[in-house]
Amino acid sequence: MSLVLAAVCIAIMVVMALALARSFSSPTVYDRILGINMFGTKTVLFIAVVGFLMGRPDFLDIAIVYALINFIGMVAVLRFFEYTAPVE
Amino acid sequence: MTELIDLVLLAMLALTALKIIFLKDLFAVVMLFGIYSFLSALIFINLDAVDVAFTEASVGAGISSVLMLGTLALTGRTEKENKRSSLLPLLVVTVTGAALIYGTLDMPPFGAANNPVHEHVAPRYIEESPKEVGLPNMVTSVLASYRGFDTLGETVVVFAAAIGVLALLGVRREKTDNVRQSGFTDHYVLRIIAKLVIPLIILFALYVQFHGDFGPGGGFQAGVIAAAAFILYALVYGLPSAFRVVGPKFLQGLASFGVLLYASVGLYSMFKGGQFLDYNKLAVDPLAGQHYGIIIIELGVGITVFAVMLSIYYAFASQTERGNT
Amino acid sequence: MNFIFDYYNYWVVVFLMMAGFYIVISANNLVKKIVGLNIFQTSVFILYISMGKVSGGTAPILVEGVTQYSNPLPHVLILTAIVVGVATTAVGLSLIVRIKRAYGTVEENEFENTDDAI
Amino acid sequence: MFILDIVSSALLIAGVFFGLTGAVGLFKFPDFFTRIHAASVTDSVAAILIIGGLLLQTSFDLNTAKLLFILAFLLITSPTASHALAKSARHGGLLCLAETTNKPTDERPHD
Repeated sequence: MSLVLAAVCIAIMVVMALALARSFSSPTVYDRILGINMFGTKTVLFIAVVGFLMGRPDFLDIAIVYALINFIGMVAVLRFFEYTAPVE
Repeated sequence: MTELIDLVLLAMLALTALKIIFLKDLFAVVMLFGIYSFLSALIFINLDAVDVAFTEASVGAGISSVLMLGTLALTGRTEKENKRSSLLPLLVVTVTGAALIYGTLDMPPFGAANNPVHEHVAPRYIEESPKEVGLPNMVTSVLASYRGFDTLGETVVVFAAAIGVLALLGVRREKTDNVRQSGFTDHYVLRIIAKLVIPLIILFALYVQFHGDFGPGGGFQAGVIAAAAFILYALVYGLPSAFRVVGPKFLQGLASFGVLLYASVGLYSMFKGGQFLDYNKLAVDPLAGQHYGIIIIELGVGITVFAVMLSIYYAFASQTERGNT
Repeated sequence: MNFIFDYYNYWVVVFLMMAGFYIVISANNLVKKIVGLNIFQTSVFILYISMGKVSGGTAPILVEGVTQYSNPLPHVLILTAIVVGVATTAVGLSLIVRIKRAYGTVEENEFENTDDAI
Repeated sequence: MFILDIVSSALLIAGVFFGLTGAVGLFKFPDFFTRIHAASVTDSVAAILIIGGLLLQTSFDLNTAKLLFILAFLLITSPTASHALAKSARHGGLLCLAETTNKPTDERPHD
């Protein structure tokens, strides 16, 4: 079982790396935000899987915080982006 | 497995830092800084520091990024082309980095159990704190009980920072008769979902506040999460609506109340015949006294951090809304 | 090989520190300087937490049947340092907002052209 | 227990598969609105499958409740975030592929 969890863990890290690469080089600024959002949701799953892999799944609280902050950060980015959008 | 995860995460962290150096779009810089904080919090989890990861994820990634975004809205989002040569800074950085790397060679190897760090007070904390304080979470016992004086200092520093920000920026209350439309007026889905999510976040903040003795969490984290819920409300529904829910004046009172609550526990224990912040004297049974003391001071920390973070956000957001009409 | 595994964590931390330091001394924009300071700060946090790690240990929250815990002391120090760090960041950012209002710019090399009146 | 483990592994692997396809779609799809589709749709399926797989490994205690909370929260917020992002992009004047090929003017879409 832990073999499967380890494999899943590595695969999620690959997805995270891809999302990070998307946010590094993106055609539009919205793609960057999209990559960052995907990175955030994947880290939530990553923490959950790592908790089970290490045998201490009682740290799922941190995954909840990630989900919360990811959502609030996303809203904040969109909100302040509306203010900053006109580039002189 | 731990080493592998550590290595991959550190590599991502290094790449993110490199990317931040070369980006000129400050908006992207701040978003990548949010990712940087998230990644470092993942490293903290991997290195067993769950409480620290909790704090970094909520404070570093959440509040810092939001404040930086608010500043960018006022100062413009592109960095101007730098005409100075970057050779000298590069030289300085290389020399300093080489010196530091030379210094690390004298450090004890990473992760060894007999490093000097682990042989001073740490064994006592690990072995005695469950008996002396009676809490399973050693970080909370050290933070609130053994180093309670230090934590009082940190709370006062946070409070002082709020005073500094408010003195520099101030919160302008807009008159109620000419409230501009602010917030996401046309994002109906977002408005409904925010209404649904905010109670959940506040509930979770209360859970973190009172479960911090047994799992990761505590006053600092809970205060920030509760502030994040109200920040979400202010972002979606606009600042004037948020002022009607929690006013800036009320928050200033709340911030000082938290610090006073913390300090009054210390004074009360002196009054009962112990030292300052000596929780053993708070009740007949020392263990119960420790428990009362920790719950009350964590509450004080939580209230102060909540009020400070929210007033700092108010200060920045009212500048932004005023500057962009 | 063992040598690398003993120290790579510290080396990456030094690299991150220097990345933050480079941003602080070379960037022109004050907001970017604050980001650089924060990167530097976070790398110091990682250094402390790395020192507190014990191989084979687990998080310092008591569970039955485990005797090897990581060192809780660095965790406590860094936990409060993070909160104080964000508080000082907020003060720095509000100074930047005031600078923008007084001088009309947040680029370091443009200050020379304005006089000292606030 | 053996069957539960197999089902759980299958769910986890399926979830990771969807996560990977979403990440590939982030690079392969031609314009922003198709990319957001790839990312968000596979994202929610991956979240359901992976957390479902982990749920089978808990023993119905506090962790189960926390996992369910995470799942519910992700299912509420992540589509909302994608929706808000797409709407902002549309508002900010981003065109989808069909519009850019049919009329190459830069005019802002009225919504």
